[in-house]
Amino acid sequence: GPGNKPVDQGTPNKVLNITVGTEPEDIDPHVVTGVPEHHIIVALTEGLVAEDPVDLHPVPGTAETWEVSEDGTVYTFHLRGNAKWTNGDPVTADDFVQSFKRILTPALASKYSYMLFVMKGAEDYSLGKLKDFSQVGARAIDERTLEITLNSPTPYFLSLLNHYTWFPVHIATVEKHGGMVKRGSGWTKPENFVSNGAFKLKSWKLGRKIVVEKNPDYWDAATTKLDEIHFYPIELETTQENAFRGGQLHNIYNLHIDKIATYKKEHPDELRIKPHLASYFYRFNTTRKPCDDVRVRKALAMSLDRGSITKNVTKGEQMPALFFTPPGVAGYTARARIEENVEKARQLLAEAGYPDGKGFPSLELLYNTTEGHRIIAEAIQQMWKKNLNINITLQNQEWKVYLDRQREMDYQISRAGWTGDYPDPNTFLDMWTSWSQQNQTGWARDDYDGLIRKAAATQDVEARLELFQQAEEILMDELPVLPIYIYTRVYALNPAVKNWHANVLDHHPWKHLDLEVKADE
Amino acid sequence: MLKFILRRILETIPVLLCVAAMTFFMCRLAPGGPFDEDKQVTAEVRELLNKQFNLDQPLHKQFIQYITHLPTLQSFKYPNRTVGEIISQKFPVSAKLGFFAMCIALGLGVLFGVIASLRPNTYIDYIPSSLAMIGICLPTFVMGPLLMLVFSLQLGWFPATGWGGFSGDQFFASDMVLPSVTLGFFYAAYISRLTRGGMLDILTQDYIRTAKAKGASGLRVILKHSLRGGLLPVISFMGPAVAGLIAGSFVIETIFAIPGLGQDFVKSAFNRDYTLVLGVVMFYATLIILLNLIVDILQVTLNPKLKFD
Amino acid sequence: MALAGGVFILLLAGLSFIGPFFLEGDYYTNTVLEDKLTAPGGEYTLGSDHLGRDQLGRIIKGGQISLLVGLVATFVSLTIGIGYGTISGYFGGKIDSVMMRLVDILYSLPFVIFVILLMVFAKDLGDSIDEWFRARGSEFSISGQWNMLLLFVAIGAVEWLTMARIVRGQVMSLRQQEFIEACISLGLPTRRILFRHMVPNILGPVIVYTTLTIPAVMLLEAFLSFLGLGVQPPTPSWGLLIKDGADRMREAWWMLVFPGALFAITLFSFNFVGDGLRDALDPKTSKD
Amino acid sequence: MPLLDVNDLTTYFHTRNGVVRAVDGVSFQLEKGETLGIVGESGSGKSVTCMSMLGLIPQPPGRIERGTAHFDGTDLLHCTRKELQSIRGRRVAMIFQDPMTSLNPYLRIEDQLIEPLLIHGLADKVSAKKQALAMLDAVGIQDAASRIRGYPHEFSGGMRQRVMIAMALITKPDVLIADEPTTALDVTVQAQILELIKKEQQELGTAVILITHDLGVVSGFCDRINVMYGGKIVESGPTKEIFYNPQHPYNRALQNSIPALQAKGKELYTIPGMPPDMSKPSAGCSFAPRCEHATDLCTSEPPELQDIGQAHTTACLRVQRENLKP
Amino acid sequence: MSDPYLQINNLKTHFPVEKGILFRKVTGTVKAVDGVSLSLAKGEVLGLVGESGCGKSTLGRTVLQLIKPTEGTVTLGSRTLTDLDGKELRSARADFQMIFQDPYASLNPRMTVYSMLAEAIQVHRKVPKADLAGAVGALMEKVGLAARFMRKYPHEFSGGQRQRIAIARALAVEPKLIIADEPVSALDVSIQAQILNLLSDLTREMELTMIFISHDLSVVKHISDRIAVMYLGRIVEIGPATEVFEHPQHPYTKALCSAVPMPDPDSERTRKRILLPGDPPSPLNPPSGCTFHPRCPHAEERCQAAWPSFESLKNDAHQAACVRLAELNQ
Ligand SMILES: Nc1ncnc2c1ncn2[C@@H]1O[C@H](COP(=O)(O)OP(=O)(O)OP(=O)(O)O)[C@@H](O)[C@H]1O
Ligand SMILES: Nc1ncnc2c1ncn2[C@@H]1O[C@H](COP(=O)(O)OP(=O)(O)OP(=O)(O)O)[C@@H](O)[C@H]1O
Ligand SMILES: [Mg+2]
Ligand SMILES: [Mg+2]
Repeated sequence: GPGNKPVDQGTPNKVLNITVGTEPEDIDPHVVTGVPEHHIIVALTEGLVAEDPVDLHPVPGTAETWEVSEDGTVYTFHLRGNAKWTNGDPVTADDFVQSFKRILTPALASKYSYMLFVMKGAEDYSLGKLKDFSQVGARAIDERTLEITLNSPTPYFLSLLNHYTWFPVHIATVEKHGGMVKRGSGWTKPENFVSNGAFKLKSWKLGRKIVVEKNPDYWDAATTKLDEIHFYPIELETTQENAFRGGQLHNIYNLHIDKIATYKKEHPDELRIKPHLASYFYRFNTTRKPCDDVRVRKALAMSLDRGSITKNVTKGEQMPALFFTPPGVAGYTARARIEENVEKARQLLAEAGYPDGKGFPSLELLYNTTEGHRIIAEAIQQMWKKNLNINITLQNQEWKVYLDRQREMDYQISRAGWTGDYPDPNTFLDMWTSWSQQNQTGWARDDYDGLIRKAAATQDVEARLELFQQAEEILMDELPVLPIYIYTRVYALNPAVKNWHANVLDHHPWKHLDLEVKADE
Repeated sequence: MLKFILRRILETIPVLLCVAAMTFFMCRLAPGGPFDEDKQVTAEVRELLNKQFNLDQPLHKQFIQYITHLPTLQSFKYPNRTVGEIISQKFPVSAKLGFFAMCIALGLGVLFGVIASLRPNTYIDYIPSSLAMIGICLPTFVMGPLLMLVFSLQLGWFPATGWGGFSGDQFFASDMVLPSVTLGFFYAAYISRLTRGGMLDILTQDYIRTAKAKGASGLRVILKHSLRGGLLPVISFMGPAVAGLIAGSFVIETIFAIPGLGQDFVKSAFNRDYTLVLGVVMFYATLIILLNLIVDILQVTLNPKLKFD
Repeated sequence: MALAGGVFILLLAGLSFIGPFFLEGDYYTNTVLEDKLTAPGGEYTLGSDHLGRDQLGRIIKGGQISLLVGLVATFVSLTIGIGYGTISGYFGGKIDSVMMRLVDILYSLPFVIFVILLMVFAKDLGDSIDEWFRARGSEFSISGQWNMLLLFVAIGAVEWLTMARIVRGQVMSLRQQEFIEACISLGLPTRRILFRHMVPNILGPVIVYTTLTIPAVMLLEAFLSFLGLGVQPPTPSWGLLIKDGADRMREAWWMLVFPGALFAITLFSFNFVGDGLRDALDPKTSKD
Repeated sequence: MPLLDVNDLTTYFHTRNGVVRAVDGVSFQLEKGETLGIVGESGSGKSVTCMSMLGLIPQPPGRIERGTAHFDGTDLLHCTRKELQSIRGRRVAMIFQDPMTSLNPYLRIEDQLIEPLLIHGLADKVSAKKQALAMLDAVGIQDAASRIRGYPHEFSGGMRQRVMIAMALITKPDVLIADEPTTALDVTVQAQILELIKKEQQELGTAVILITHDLGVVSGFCDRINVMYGGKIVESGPTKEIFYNPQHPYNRALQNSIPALQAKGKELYTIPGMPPDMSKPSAGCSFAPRCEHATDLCTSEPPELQDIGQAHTTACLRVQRENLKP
Repeated sequence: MSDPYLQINNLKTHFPVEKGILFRKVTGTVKAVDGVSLSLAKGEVLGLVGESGCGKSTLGRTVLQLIKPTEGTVTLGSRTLTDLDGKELRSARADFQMIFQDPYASLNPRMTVYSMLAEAIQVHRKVPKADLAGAVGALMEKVGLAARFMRKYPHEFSGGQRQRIAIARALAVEPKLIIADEPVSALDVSIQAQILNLLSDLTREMELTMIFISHDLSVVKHISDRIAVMYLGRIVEIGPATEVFEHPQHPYTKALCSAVPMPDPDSERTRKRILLPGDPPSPLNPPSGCTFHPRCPHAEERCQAAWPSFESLKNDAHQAACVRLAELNQ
């Protein structure tokens, strides 16, 4: 009967059944890198600050209050007295310092340690150049006071603190199970795990589900509404949808694009389409023919009908991207615009030596094995054929091969996407600097590098954003990348889930969520 | 027979070593590594990671370490689990799914195959043969969602996903039905065709006539006299099939979100999870060898004419 | 039935391989995004797909690919499987042991990695071949066909294994027959005994299994193409079309039903043809 | 009333290449306790005649076109399947031509031996096993108690043949049909087996139909003989009549070609020509093309079996009408 | 017999036997052929008779090297077949052929008569394609089959016809030695007669040497020059055909001859048979001494002691292995 379904049972019992896509690799915040891991870690662990459920602005977390120095480089956090680990230990300033030390220790080889590089000395320490951790800008003044010194004023620093790399771990537990620098030592297993968040880990059955339950000792336990959250690893969109429809899940993490129309019609109360801090684009290999020619890149970029792609192909109310950075991030919307103009594109192509596509060299578009990427590539392939009379071939590659080829610059055009780590244009624009690992286009400009460097040292908000505007203008003029659209998150949610607010980072602090049985049921 | 088994087990060792070596080096030849993600890490971090996971050592040393410590090695992708842990948690699920599916496949396949063989090239043949073919005509990735649509979404009889009920540890739960049926139907098609062929060969044998001459009823002729011989081709197909069922149910496991080993078989390779790949492959190889051995033994026991050579 | 099956396959092959000559060059790629997911009837006889491409055209093109892959790859695996299985079963003893253990090894190797390696190294190889021709001023380029070739290699490489086992089993029981002894006593070369006397006598089960291999191969093609080995978009194959259709079965039934039905009918036809072939090749049954 | 009365039995095989008239209007009777021999050319329909009576021909392609076979009041050709099953094996048992392939290679001898008893509910498992053992002993298999657990392939051809015989006799049937039961055996074993059948026959009054090529065997064993050619009985009569007073030219030719009766080193007598093509119906006598006495009459008018005295019937028109003498 | 063409010297063929299900071990050997010596002159026909399972077929197969002998040598003309290696053996096979016991099993069901015979013709000599059909036709006619049946498959022939195909195939390579393993036992007498005629014609015309294996003594008598009687892997009596058949000396041969049914109702019903008690002993553990002694009506104590040597009474060519030979044949 219907009463047996997890959702029908869960809703009155305050048990949320949810999927976040794949199985998390681990829940050690200093080791993991993914989004599913994020969702589970933030339920279990709390950093210095927390997020407001509506607009994600930093609100007190483990730190009750904090002060910022005049020049914006020194933050002093005052930890609350009733912040406790699940084993009863108080959360201390030293826990944070030790945690920072752990993630920066070279032997741990944390992939995301760079998130802490805004902190003084952090980068050097992580590279082994600095041996003495006391030189790093994190200091426990006393048990409840933590001082963090930054390299330069960083306006988004408090938001950054909500990234799990900044989260504390229970040092004694980590030490007990294999030590500070051993990955996967087993300390994250349910029987060992110690955390400080609104929920605690109840069970973790590999491939089946992770269950977290309300932590009664959490300082803000009164706010926590849910008793349990069950995280299911369900990867396939269609399967998620079936589980949702079949009353097994409260959400669909990703809704298949061809279902959007159906949901709009039949289940508008469940469908959610929300802007997302992420950009979908193609990289050009600027060291290889024909994309080494800026005219070719421009022609390719100008001859697309992005509106048609978002309307007919991706269908999720994505924004056609005529610039790179998603608009409205920290008050920034790019001035620069790509002009969609087929006539001009043809002209540019002719100038580059390929009038009406004649003599255009073979051009291969590399993408990784995913249906969505394939469809978009197919549509774009046809647009270029129609508008520029050029034939490109599509090359589908397995994920790791694709990454490898991109890194080795063994491609001509390559599909890519970028999700911001924190709500600031910097997370989108610093990737095109010459020193960035994420560049991978062979493109480098001194003036661009200079603007980004300068912005990092600028404390004035307006001036800083202006620097970013100039940088993006260069980027859109040179086009080492071809922006296609700004992502939206398209998913579905059971209307019984309350306090779920849309935001560009897709963060939904769990302690605020609630389940409500509809009155008429 | 004991000698035969012992010899086969001895033969297994070089085979497994070969599999291990080839898998290991194939993995290492493949581009990309376990730490590649779309946020690229710096060369320094990569080096540190290699060190953390012993990837900086000479290959032969790594190989020796891998094959001597395989079950206790960490997975690259899921660092808080060892290879042994992952296999021991997930294999029982796959095994059970495979078992149910095989029961269905054998039941349907043999039934349809036998019926079809009774009156070859008539409607009594065509209809069950066609029914049995459904499992191939509708690939699992069509059949699975289709069954889900009808039986869980429309009729609400079975849950759409999961394995072992809500808590995941029930011995039998209604969520096991659809995946088992989907997987079973696929193999039922093969089994019914092979059964039909085998039975056609047997039913024209003289000793079937002898059985009839004794006054045996039609059912008795089939059950007692024909099936044993008629199923021999099915038996030799069972070795790879059962192994395939247990480890190769990747698609079904993905569609129904079942926490089985089939997914790891494919995904560990995609993830370049060197240790897990090797673990799963070695496990699978052992399984295949074991199953083939069982099939060989079964064939000899079922067919008194054969001897263990 | 066998005849009907054969006629259907011929018709299908005709439609897939000759039909395109009467169609416009872009019959399977022409993308009209606004017409996406149009129901059958009207401008699109069998409806349009999610990119607004004509489903009929795509099924025709897909048929080309799938039939080609199905037949060629099956043939490859058939050839290897029969050869290998016959030798292993006939000689028995140590040779058989070694050969069968080799099959066990190949069974166990991770297919995905094999495919990835094949793709990576073969691409380099293909590029160097093209390079070689270009260096000699030739326009010849094999990269176009290269991917298909690899597909055959990859599919052939896995599918022959089971075939070899089945053949071996049959040969082992056949080896005891007196007519094989008669061949030996005639002094026939072993090769001839194997391929002229053994092979025709094991065709029954081999044909049954072959007709089952064809659909398996067609679906494997879809999987491999999805991984990047084999046909590349926008070229369709039935496997890919069915996969696309399966994801949208509630939104666009025609995307599943038409290719799916064609796939199913083709399978049935192959099976009927297989049965017929088996009867025709068996001089005993061919007479009744 | 005879125990078995076969009338106009006609069995055709409908093959793609035409209709094979394997048995074409065969009639004969069998009394209780009698031994009937059937001899004739290879392919003349001896086996098919007997199998048709028990409904054991493969259908398709075979079909019983017409005729009746009354056994103790039941028409075997038209009774229900149930009735037939209850008669097969219990009241009419058959020993097949080829002992190598007629035993199920997958079952133990024991299981196959006791099966007729179990099927017909004549004994429970334990006593059936006892009977099987006794029977195996009776057919002269030494060490029966241990051999009974074996599989057919562990038995020699002669032993298998004896197992077949034991299996047929175990239910003490009223009629035993033995289709070349001794072909694969050497003469000493053959003698043993014939002796055994005779003994059973005397004890139980079993009627026996014996098909064989060995005219020596029929001459010593049978009361009456049917000679078949081309799907028909061409001559029938008491053993002595058939041997000492052969009438039909085929029968005469047959007698002449027995090697034992011919001088060594001489060319053996053979029947010229080829066996008839059974798929082409002949207007007259099917032996006519090979018959040295054939006339135009023989090729145009089909002969019927007619009594020529001494319970001896023959189907040669010239014998019937012209009293042709050898 | 100054110039023996085929010489078989103390030939032994033993098969290991394994027993048990779990613990298989060699529990003994089947001594199928256990020390057979024979020699045949060119053009001679030797009849080989004996109980079923006594090793006749095995002897034939071993002589033709289809089974490797455990011991002993076979010399054909100037070649010692047992010493040849694979390749030499294969080319030597043109000289000796076998006609197999079972005409159903020994023909490939999926090959037409033409392709089977054409293949056989071509193994050891080159015949131009164009002449092949003619050669096959001639061959078929030689064995009494109409050439127009060339394109048919084995199952379309009657047993007798198939046997002839098998004979034709054996003759195709123009062998000098043929071993015919019960070529007529499944056939009716008229066809039997045809084949016997055919074989004796062929031996005469082609100077074939032949070993003719059969159960049927009257047939053997008819065709052979000499007859050898086998019992449990050994020859117990050998001599000229009529001699052995009409005056058997060994007790086993006597029993055998007495059991031959006569196609004559009167004499057959009155004839006295020597019925042998018991079953043929298993070749697995044959009785000691003269292996026939457990069933021999004349056995004495000393029969169990050792295998008796061959002796002859009147005629040197007629030998038998029995210790009481002289006593019994007075
Ligand atoms: N299954 C069948 N299909 C077609 N024809 C058949 C079949 N069985 C028998 N026949 C034909 O029926 C005829 C009679 O066969 P039958 O077996 O009765 O001969 P027979 O007298 O027993 O010969 P033999 O002495 O060789 O055993 C033959 O011509 C044979 O070819
Ligand atoms: N490959 C083998 N393995 C084991 N034993 C065998 C093998 N071949 C034959 N034998 C045994 O050797 C003995 C002689 O067999 P063979 O076939 O030579 O007898 P035969 O005289 O030809 O009998 P038949 O007259 O029945 O044809 C038999 O006991 C048989 O079981
Ligand atoms: Mg017969
Ligand atoms: Mg023999």
